[in-house]
Amino acid sequence: MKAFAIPLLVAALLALLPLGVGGYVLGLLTLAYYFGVFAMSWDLLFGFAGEVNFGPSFLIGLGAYSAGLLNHSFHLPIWICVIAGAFTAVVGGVLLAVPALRLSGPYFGLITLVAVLLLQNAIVLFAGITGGEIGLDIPDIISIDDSTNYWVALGFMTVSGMILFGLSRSSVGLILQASGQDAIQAGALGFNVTKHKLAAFCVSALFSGLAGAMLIFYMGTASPGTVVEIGVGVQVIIAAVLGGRRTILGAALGAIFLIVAGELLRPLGQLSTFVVSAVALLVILFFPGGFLGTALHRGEG
Amino acid sequence: MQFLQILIDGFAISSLYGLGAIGFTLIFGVSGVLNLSHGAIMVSAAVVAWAVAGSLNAGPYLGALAGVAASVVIAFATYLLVVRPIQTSRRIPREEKEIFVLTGTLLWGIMLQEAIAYFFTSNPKTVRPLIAGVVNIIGVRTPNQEILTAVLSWLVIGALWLLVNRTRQGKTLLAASINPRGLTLLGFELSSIYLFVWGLYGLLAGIAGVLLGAFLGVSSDNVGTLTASAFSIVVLGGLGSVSGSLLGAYVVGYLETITAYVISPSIRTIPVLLLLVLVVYLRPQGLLGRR
Amino acid sequence: MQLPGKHAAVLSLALAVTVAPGLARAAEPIKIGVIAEVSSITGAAIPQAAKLAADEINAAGGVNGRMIEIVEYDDHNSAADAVRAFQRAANQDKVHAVIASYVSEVVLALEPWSGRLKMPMITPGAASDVISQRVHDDYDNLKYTFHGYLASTFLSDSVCDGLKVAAVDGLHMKTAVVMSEDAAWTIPLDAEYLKCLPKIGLTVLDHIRLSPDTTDFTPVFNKIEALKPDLIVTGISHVGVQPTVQWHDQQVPIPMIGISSQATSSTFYKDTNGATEGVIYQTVSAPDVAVTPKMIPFTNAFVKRFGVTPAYCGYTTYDEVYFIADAIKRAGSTEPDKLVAALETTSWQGTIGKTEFYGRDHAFTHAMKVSPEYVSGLLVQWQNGKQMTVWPTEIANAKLTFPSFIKLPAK
Amino acid sequence: MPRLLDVCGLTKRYGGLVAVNDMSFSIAPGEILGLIGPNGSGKSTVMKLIMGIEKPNAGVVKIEGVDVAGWPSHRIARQGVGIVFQHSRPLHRQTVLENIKLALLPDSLTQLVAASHIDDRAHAIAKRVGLGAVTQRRPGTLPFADLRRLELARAIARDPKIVLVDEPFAGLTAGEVRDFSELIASFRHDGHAVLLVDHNVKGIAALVDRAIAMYLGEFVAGGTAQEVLTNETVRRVYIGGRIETAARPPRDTAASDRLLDVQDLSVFYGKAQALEDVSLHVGAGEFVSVVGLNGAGKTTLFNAISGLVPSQGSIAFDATNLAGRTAAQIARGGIVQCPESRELFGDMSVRENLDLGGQHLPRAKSAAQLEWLLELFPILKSRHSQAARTLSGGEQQMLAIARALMMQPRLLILDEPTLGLAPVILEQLSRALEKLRQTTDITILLGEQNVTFALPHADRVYVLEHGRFVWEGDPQRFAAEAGDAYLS
Repeated sequence: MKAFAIPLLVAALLALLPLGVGGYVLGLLTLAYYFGVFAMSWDLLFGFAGEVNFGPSFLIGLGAYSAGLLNHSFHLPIWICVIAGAFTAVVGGVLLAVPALRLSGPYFGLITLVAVLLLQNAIVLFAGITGGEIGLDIPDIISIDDSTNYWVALGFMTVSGMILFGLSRSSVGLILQASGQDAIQAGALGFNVTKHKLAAFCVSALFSGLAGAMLIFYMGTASPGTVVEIGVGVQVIIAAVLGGRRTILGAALGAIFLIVAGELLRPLGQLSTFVVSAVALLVILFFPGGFLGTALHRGEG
Repeated sequence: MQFLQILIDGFAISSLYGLGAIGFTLIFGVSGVLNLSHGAIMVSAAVVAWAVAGSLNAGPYLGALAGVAASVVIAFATYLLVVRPIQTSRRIPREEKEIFVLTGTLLWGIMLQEAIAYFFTSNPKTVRPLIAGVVNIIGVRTPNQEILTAVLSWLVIGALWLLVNRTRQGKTLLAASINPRGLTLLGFELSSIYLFVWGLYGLLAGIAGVLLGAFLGVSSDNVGTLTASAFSIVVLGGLGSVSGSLLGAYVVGYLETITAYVISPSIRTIPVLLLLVLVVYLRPQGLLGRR
Repeated sequence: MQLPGKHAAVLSLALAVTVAPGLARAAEPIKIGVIAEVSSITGAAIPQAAKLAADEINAAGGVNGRMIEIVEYDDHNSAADAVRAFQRAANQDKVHAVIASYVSEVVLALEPWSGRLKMPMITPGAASDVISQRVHDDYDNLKYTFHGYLASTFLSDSVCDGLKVAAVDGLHMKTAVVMSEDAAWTIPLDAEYLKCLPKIGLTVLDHIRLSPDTTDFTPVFNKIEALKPDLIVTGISHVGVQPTVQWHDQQVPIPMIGISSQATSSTFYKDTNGATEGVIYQTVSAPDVAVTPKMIPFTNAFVKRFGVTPAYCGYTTYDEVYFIADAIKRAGSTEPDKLVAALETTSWQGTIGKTEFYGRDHAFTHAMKVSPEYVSGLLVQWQNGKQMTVWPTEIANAKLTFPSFIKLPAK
Repeated sequence: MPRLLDVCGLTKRYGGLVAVNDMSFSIAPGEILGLIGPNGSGKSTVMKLIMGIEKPNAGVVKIEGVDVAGWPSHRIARQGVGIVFQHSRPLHRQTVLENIKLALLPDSLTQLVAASHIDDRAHAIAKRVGLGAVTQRRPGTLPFADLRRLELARAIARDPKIVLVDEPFAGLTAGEVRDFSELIASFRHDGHAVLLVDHNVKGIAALVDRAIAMYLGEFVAGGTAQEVLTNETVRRVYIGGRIETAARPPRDTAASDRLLDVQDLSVFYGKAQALEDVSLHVGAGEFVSVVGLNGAGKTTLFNAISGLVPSQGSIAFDATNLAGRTAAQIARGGIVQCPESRELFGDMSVRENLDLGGQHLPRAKSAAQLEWLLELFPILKSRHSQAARTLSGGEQQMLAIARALMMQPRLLILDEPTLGLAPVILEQLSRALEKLRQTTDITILLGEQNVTFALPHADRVYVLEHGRFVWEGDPQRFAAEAGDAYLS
């Protein structure tokens, strides 16, 4: 339980921010928190199940767009849309994973990549329904008040983080880790590796979808550029590796770092992205453990 | 008539795809690296060529030369600054080298892309064609540049084939891709072989980039797409198999062209993606891949 | 009143030093937020033009003694960043109005927010019809958004008006093929093309939509050529330089006329190595032509201060700052609803024409009125590396001329 | 009596190669069966087939009468089979106890918290395998032997009826071997069945009730350990029949003309010490054989000399220390290894393989060398345009040797050239080596487990056991002094 105490404390402190800082910083962090959930779900899949998913934005986009369309076309209440979005993401995830898990390494990666491209094409192709590249406007939003949005996002990230982190530390997480590290041995120990990896994929899809849906109800808009394009997925992957793979919580750190750093460096204009990428590159070259990994597991293995 | 058009157009674009993919597959075959900064390197070559040829008025040929040179330099940088440090790092567990190389080259690619956008803006650029004008092939008006592209691509591909199959240096490349340890036992330094292959890769990517820039025009925004298409072509043909990626390139090129002609330009890429999914599921090793 | 840019700058500086403090005590400044992608040539023109206008107004004593302050935000052309910037503008920097982006995706993302945060917003360059249609459908919530640029439908109309004179009457053209990228913004555009082209006497032989990531246009052009049309009417933006370059390289003997966002950029000739020679595009402004008496002075002031010719949304932005100021003056307040009411009655003689907005009963609520007496737009052709105006005839500074490989219909 | 495990007609093909051919055997409760055979004999494949890690092409694997052939391994495991892999990969972030608990967890997606009794069970198992003291340590901090214990603990966690153990004693010290033997023997008492897979007959002889020997994927002999050891074929496979020797008049091997001089060489793989203060020397023109069973450390020794694995101690070649040289430099310097695994370029032709060997020579020289080699190995001449992958095992071995010779080595290291080769082929190979030895003044260092093959050519012999030299001397004296110790 000590493992939970510190992050919860940090979350509590973060919850006080709105008292101190302006709406702008809050808006920034709100976005960062949703990205944090993306990254954590990805880490569960990579760090534990050992599968490199190049298309997290496929799951995110599915969740976001199905939720968005429900709200846009049928004006269903937000919470229904969010749940439906998450559900669609899971279904999509299963359809992708069941065959894809037979593949390994670059092949699994490519398939997940292609899934993103197909989704993107579909959105542009059916612009009539989806709004195409110029995006879909979402009538309802969570709130127009920065603090409320902030607290919702923070709460969501904290809960998701605890669940994902708890899962990774649970018996199931242990089995998953074993399966990811050495499938043959895990099988010989009597574990159905495919079953566990598929389950991990579903959980990852669930939270990616949830976060994707929540994100668009925060921004009041959904467009390929914000939730589908490969670039989004790349951000997620970089965040997770940067924060420290196999730590779940580290992924959230990485995401917050990426977005905040990008913002702080905004005066550099275009170069900001350049600098952020450079920093990330240096980190993975010299501290492969990432932020949390390096902090926690010094001299291990 | 239309058949002939499809034949000609498909050929040019396919050979360009092929040229772009070969370097990518070569690196993977010999040193087991999936270089996700591939697109960025190609675009860099094209943009440098454009800048030198245009702004500095050095003329298309000098520009092209500069572009290729730049690409070779960047290729070496990619290997020495990103790939090798990861491969030799003790802190990174062996089974995770792959994802680290992927992430590393990815970040490197983004850095290149941003650098290009910063110095040359993200506006699309077209390299001045080496030879302008058009010729009429049995009723199909074809730009000389298109023919040149096809011819050059095949010259380069041919040269590469000769290098790999007819020269000592090339044989070692082939051997390294089959069994690096065996090569070490015969007294070859793998490190120098890798340097050589990255140089070769830079050359190929550079030429492909410049031709691409002249034929279709490039922008720093294309980086991702280019890498993805090279990746798909290579997997389609079989990772690490040069002849495979050539076949893959032609399948993709013609499939796109036929779709554009016969069905509709608006769904040009979709059949390719679907085919890719199919192949990866039914024959993961790719069309000509071993394993 | 007009002031050459430099004097304006100097003057405003002087004011800032001497007068401003006094005024500041008298009344706090009017803040206008400007959200745009500053790294692109087109986007950069927006804040630049806004500053230019603000300084001129301030130099002339501001609005009822209140200075105009421009607050800049870079949205990196991303809806997410734009939304964040908009929230900051409204909640933290407390601006009174926002001028936002030339990209439909971004503007559409902001539109609901302008409603939620009751923040008057004008776009100087986005084209999507949906912007003003939404205002019509949900006036009470979205009335804060104004469409300060031609909606796609009106763009098509503008193109047709031009073609009537230049192509049909001038060159006896009878047939056309519509070629647009398959994107949301071209849907209304094409719909209107298909309506208005026949009206002006051009038979549409085919309507081709192409994937925005098309690289090889040979199939498209060959297909079109096989139909032997007199011209190609375009709606292209995201596809970039490729269609233009390959049109030139393959020497497609058919003129290309229509919407080509890239072609409006002053660097387009260089980017395409001159392939754009002969291409004709629709816009609202062009160098060296006086659509209105205010245009050339503004262009000069802009060039003096920033060293480049303003992109089309520079002109609209410049006008918008002015008529926002005017509206505030008339409303005597910066209170959102009053400001909106005042903006709705705007009738401003600007650089690109007279700006008025359609009312809430019109299908395009808060969209700019488009017609010769208001804003009508121009057809501009690239001629030996220069952007020459070829329509409307009364202000045209050049005649249509085409590269050698173009074959015009026999008279 | 009832049988726990019943294997019948088990067959596995990889493409053309038949790895296991029609194997049949069975184990009764409380019985320990040894499955022995040299590397590449297919014994490990048999084990994988039983565990379901590989799918058999034909045959039946019955566990208490249930045919599990072709099942996924997790179902076979639950059917009551446990396996001890040779190389363990425990979870590094978890403690020893957690690693054992993992093996006790139910294969469930819903049970997030381990049941309490699992804890006690894990402790009990830890105690039983002798890890009781270190349950809270992380695997990374454990000595090699304890890692093997952990592996064993995980295998028996589910209380399997049948335990498969791969190379139980590899890399263990004598003392540790004793502990493990006891551990394994203890299964007998709970009525479990054990299959010990090993190439080292001697090692497991004491432990097993019965043994069966495999060679080239086929059953060779079965019965008590003694019977198997005395079986003719087995003897030929391991030691061969009658030992011939033909040592040349002993040379003066003073330090002066010591071509290779190795002093106190030690090699560690992680925690395991594979080589312990080994010293050996080879005089110029000498033919030295290092005999020892698989796992004794021959390959490690040679790889250390070739600079392929890091080592402590000194290696001098031609009186210059090789420290700090890359493997490639050493090879170019004249020490050429022809490894156990051959490392041919499978998709390249015989000719291309040879050319690569000769690439460091001037063209004329390499041409001459090629000429000579094709005489030495006529078979390669007829195959010269064929892809190496398509050659038979014997031909591949000859190609490997020829390719090494193309480099005109001053010291040729041959590691297990007989590996997985049929006796007939051995004859040819043997003749070739003899010719090489008589017609050239090449220096050769040969590593072999097959003594009949190793001795005839040797001038001097070293016997390697558990990473140490236990005997050195003249081949004639070998049979008398070291021969028996070597086998039984």
